[in-house]
Amino acid sequence: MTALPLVGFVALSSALFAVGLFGILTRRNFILVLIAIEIAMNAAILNFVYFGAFSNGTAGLTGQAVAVVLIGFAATEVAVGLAIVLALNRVKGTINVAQANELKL
Amino acid sequence: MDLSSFAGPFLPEILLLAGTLLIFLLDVLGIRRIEVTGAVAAGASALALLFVVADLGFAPLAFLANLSAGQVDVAIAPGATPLYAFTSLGLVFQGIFLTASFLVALASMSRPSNERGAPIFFGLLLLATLGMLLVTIASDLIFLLLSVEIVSISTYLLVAYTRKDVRSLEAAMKFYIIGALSTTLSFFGASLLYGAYGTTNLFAIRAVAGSVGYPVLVLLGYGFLIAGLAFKATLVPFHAWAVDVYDGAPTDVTAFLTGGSKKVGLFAIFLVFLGPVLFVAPGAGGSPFSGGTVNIGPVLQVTLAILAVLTMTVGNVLALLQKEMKRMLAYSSISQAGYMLIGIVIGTSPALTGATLQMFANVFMKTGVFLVVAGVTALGVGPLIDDWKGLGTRRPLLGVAFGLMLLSLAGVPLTLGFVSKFVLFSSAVEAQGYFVWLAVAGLLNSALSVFYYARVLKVMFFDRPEPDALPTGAVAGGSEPSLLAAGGLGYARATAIALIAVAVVAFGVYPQPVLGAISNAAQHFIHVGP
Amino acid sequence: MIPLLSVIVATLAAGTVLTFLAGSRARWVALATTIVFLAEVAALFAAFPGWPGYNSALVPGFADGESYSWISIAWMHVNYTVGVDGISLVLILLTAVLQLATVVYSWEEQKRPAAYFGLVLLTCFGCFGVFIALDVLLFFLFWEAVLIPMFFLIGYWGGPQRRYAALKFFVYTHVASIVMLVGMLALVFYSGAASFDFSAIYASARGLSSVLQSFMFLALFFGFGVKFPIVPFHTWLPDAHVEAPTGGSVLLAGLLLKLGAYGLIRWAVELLPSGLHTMQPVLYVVAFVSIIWGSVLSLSQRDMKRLVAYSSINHMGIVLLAIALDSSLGLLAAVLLMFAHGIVSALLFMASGSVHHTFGTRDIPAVGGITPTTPTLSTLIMVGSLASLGLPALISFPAEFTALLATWNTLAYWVFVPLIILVVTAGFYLWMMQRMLFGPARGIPSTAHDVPWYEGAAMAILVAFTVLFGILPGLLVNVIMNSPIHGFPGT
Amino acid sequence: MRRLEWGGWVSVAFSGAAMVVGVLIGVGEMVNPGTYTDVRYTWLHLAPAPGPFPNGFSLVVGTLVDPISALMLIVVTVVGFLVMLYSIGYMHQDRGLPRYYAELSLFLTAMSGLVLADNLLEFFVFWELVGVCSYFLIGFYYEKPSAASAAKEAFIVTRVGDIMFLLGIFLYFYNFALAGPAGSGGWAANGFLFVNGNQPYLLGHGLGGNSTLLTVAGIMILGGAAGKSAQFPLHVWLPDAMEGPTTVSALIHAATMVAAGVYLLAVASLFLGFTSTDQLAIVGIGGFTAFFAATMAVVHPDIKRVIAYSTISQLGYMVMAVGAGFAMVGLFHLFTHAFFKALLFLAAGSVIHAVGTQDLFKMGGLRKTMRLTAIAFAVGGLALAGIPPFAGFWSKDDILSAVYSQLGSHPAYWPFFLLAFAAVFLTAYYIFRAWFLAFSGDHPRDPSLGHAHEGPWTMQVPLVLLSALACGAGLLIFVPGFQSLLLSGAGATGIPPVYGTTDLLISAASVALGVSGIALAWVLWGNGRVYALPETSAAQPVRRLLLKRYYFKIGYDWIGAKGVYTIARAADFFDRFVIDGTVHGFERAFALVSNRLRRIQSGVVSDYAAYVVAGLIALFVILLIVAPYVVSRLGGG
Repeated sequence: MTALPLVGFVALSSALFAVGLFGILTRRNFILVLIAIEIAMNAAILNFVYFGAFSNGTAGLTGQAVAVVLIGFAATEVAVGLAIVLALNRVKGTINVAQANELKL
Repeated sequence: MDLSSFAGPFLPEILLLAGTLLIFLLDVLGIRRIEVTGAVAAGASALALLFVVADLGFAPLAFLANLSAGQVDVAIAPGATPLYAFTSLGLVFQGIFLTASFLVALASMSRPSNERGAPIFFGLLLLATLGMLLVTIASDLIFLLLSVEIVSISTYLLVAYTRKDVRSLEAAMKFYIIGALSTTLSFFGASLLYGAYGTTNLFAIRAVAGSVGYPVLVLLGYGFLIAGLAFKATLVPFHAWAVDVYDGAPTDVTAFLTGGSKKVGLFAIFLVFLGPVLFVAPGAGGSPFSGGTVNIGPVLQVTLAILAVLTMTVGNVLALLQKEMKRMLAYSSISQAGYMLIGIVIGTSPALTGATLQMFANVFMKTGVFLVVAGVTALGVGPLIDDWKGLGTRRPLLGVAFGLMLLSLAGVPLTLGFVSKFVLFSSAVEAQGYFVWLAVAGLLNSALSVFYYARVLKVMFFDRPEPDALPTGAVAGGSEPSLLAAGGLGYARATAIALIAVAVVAFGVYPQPVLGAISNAAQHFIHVGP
Repeated sequence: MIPLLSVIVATLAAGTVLTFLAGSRARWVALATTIVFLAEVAALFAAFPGWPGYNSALVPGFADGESYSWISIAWMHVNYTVGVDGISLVLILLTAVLQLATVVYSWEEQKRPAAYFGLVLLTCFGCFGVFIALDVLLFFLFWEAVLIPMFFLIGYWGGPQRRYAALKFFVYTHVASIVMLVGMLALVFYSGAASFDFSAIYASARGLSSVLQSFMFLALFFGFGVKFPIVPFHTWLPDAHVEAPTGGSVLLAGLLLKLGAYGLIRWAVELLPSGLHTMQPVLYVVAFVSIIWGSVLSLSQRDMKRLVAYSSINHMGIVLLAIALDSSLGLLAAVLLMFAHGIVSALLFMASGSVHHTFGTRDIPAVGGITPTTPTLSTLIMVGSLASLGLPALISFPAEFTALLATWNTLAYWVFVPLIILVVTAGFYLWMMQRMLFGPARGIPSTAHDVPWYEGAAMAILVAFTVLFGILPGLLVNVIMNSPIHGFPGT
Repeated sequence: MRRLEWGGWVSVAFSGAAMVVGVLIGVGEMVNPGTYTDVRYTWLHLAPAPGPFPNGFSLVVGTLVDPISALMLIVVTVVGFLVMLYSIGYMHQDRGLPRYYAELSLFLTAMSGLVLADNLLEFFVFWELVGVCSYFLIGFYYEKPSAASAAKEAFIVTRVGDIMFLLGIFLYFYNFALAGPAGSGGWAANGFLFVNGNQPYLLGHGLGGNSTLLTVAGIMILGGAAGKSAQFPLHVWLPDAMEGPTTVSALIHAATMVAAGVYLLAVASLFLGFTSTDQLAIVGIGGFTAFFAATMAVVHPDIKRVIAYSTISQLGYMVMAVGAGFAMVGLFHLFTHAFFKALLFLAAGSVIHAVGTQDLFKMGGLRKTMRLTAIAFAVGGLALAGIPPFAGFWSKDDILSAVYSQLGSHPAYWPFFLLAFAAVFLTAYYIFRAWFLAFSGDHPRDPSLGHAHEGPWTMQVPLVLLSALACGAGLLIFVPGFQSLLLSGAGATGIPPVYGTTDLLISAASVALGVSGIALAWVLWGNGRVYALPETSAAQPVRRLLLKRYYFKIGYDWIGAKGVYTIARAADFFDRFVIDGTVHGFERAFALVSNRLRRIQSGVVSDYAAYVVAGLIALFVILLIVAPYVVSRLGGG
């Protein structure tokens, strides 16, 4: 393998990350924000996979292992987020994050 | 692996886990009385605290010690990549976190007994504390970040635990979104560092920090990591969530957030950045784009110094303008983070001592003030500072206790807050050179901070209350509670507040025991920490 | 050997606490504390010149030295170290005298007397601490301990603009003490002193390079200078004085300003000789400007307290000048002047307080010809003014004479600046007397009566000291010169 | 009222006792010099140390009785006692008498201290104390705004002199600290005492290359003396000082305190020494003042102020004499002047006491009802005019002769000598103008003043005694012992003794001038009528100039009230609006910025996320560009 593919992969994950960030910043729907966060998270996971794959010896295994752990962690995080969405929707009747702005200044 | 040898070092963590499980078990069994669950949580924290103090070498508790000398502050062999390591500084922080959790649990026993969700509250409290304890021993970036996430996820839920209060839920939502975003940043940063260094082990990174060929990648990675951890530590400009969350969360949770979980972020920054900060490449550094070596240490120092000054200044300035008690205290809490960051910026053992002492002090002061606010709110006092008019004269003991905490926050001599700032800023001067300006900035900020604390004191002690503005107590309407009665506050909360007030003064007058321990720990940490 | 200084500290601490708790009997507790304090100060003097532990190894250069470890970690050794020498002893005497006078003067304070007397005692306690502390942290502790009660004295018992004045006082002095603290810490750490003790720094600070010394000196000078106060950082003083209650003004002018000068002598001049040497021109300029500015501004004041406040700036400018001369004669003069100004300005502030009580205003053009109505008050104002303008046989004269002689010794014809200002000083005091005391009666309410006994007694105490040391300045001079740190000749 | 008079008698008794002691000491010193040994208290002592005072430094308080202080002591105690006695009658209608007698007694104390001082610093201490007593007593009628103002003016103007005196002291103390005979340790070690010797101490021992410094010091001493003795240009306060009771004017502002300046010059001349530049300056100031003050007396309508100007003028003579090197001669004039000027004031006081006004143009014809006063005033006037054998003749004539004797070696003295000489004529004219205006004619010009009568015996006795002294004091010069007393002063050797060898031409000329002055006064005013000078007269501007006192007072007031006060107002403005304004400006800017800053907390979580991302980007910029740049500039941490 040459160095080129790694750069390409990193570029891919960076783009993914940027998409996630863009979503977090622009979406007002809590569910969409959650999805955007997941996209960004996946960019990080991808990174671990590439870097692991491109490195030698046991160090490479770390990346793969971390990726698996992170997938599990991301699921947990989303679950908690969904719980909050549900509770918020029940009390406030909306999941638009911009409308929850009682606390300010 | 022999179970006992495994259980020994992790006894505090196991205690907390057991406590959590016990609370949830009781919940399942239908025992949800706040006194019971609270007692379990407070007891578990207190017991764990005793073990940690014993491990730190506090002689009268030596019989409780379960870490042998060979397990703490051990120099890591070159090439070894342990997942965790016991350092005495970590133990100090364990003590700090357990103190916060104990105080919050104790005080929360006085929450309204008809409130739902007590088991969730106390269970999550212990769980979050468990995460904190794990952070203190982490020596691997992923282990560290996951431990931080245990804290984060627990606290998201803690904020929302009432499930009914719209403000709490809004706070939880904000906390969650910004928290999740920051988590993403942290892990992305960690992945870049992994790419650059080929390892996620902090000892390994310390060994090679700065001497890798991808300075841009390393710096980008550290940038992501700083941003991610700065969320937890509430550094400006990653702080905006904190004010709303501290304001919206149930106040006892706020006490825990500011007293405990914020320090997690700071200690994580210590762990991640101490190695790189201490690294100075031989020869002059240059731009990371020029291909030469980069003095990653100084670059990180400058960056963190900017963050520190920005944080303390913005926090203070905004606190000055606040009319609401909780938000004012929230901003003041943000500014405190700036002081503590100075410790890692300088990266010497005196500076670590100062920053750690500052955090130790902060646990009492910040947890204390929010516990008081929670109690006073329960008495029916409104959210504005002006609503506190005459409180000091109506309830002198509470007033004096709160006053002591505020004076300590303001850094008035003979309080713990003064000693901690004195040591911290001394350490900046001790480091000499440009660090002296950090001391100046910090001191000027602390001068600024005096104003908003003094304003509260003025309102409490000098302003006359409007008639009937201050209910005399939620329990016994009409008659003035006697001086010593905990009336309305609840005995558990009153005990916690009294403990804090005493600690603030006692350690302020004679800080030597704590300071000595922290100083030792910091010295070791510089050499054997990750 | 009795640890006399710690006994006094304990006395004052206990007295302060008891006063706060004493309710309506607070004044008696305060008075009793003060009398015990005076007796203990007398005991300090009694041993002179064969002071116990003088020049001992424990606290070299000081008498009655005590030292106990307080904080001791690898890089920071803080001790409770106290001791006195001639300079501090004279100022301790001043503290005790002014405490007595203030307590007596405020005898009928009606507004929360327990808190009032408690804060007065706390202020004096802090000042006493500053004068005996020989450790950076201890010094800073007492230094700040003075600030807080004074803030409350102004902010709660003060005049209509008290909030503004208290805040201003606090901002200025607090910022200054921060700069001072940084300077002191730099002194400790850059010099590599073995501990935060004065003697440890004294042993090591001389090794610092002249550039470093200059920077540190400048920081300390700013920190202490705001307390002096030096122009242009002086505007807190008139406001604070005008709004402060009389007792507050007395302590402010009599003691707090001295803290700055004492600090400068003890922690900057003694420790950073070459810093002083380099910064001498700066000090001269500041001193001259303060002297001129304080005096000229006094001339344009309508409020009696403001006038006395600005004259304090002028007098403290002379103190600064005397310190800056870096000669033993100058230092002697500075300490004498500090004592003299402490007594005299206290007297004048008490007098203006009494004017305010009696006539309901301190506006000089509004009240005139008060002498027939209030002969005692009028006489006291005259004595105070004449003492302040440097009349011989009153306490300021020996001090000013020594200061000016020292100035001539070092600066030659520059002495014309303070000398000419002496005329202006005479001018504004005499003009004030002309307008207030003399001429046809004007703006005197029918209820006006001469000063009550306690106010008169308080001022009489000060007058007694004014005359005593005016005629026998040698009593003070001998004590002051018993300060080995300075290498005064003959010690 | 009884109580107050009793208090007055206490003062009389004590001052009487003081007079007895003072005269005994004075005469004792005259008969047997060096009888009284010094008593000293060390006031401040610095041990020997490197620096300006290698042999140490002492400031002492002590007494020194020598011929000149003996002479002054007699003057002070005698005039003091007589004035005190006179006051019993003169002041009995006034309020505040305890204050009056206390202050007068304090003045006598301080004045005696000044006379007996044995070093310059002690001298200065008492010098200031007599000044403050003068301040109190000028302002005795403090309800009168003019009195309060005059008191202040006196204090401030003399203060200007005082600071020069003080600087002079610094010069002597510092620059001549080591002066003295070998082995004596120097002047500083010996407490800067006035040391008797064959010649002035510093001229003898300390001069070295420092004659410039000695000159400057002498000028400073002259400045001090000019303030106290109301010499040009610090003369303005003395006429205004007449706001005080006439007794005070007699004692303080004629006989004793104002003479302290002359005494200071004499002391400095005898013990310290003046350079020839100093001498010229002193002669110049004295001679010019003698004439200058006399011109103003010519037109003034106020009886006390006429005498006050005369005092200034006469003091000018004394200053001139001291300057010319004849300290003893100056002191002799001081001695006689004290008596006849006190007499004039007390006589004037008697008139004022009787008629209740000081305006000469309202008086007239008083010789009929106040015969004793008229005679006393006339005796004083003759003494002042220098008509033999009255006291003033001997002393003034000595001065003129003495200065004249120096003209050969000091031609620069000429103009001042001529001015002083011309002043003799003016003196005689103005004092007899006053006499004629007050006493001649048939009746007072203001009819309401018709009931004048002599005062009680307490007022008359001093008049009689002083008249006797004014007649006879000058004759003391023929007493051998007295002559030798004057000649025994330090530094007297080397100065030609002028007593008895008076130049007859000078004497004759001055007597002639005096007589013609009296004659002119008689011609113009002898019939008791008052002529109004026509408005169109060419002399009118001159008269106005003189009445306005050459605009000095107005000018000084302008400097004080307009000049300095305007500066003070401007400074006050600067203080409030520029210095404090800067602080408040910061405060406002701070509030503005922080209010803007506050708005970033919008409450919308997406904004917070945006801050995080913006912060992240900022971090990258800092980490990759700013921080490396900073680090490379600072060279590490």
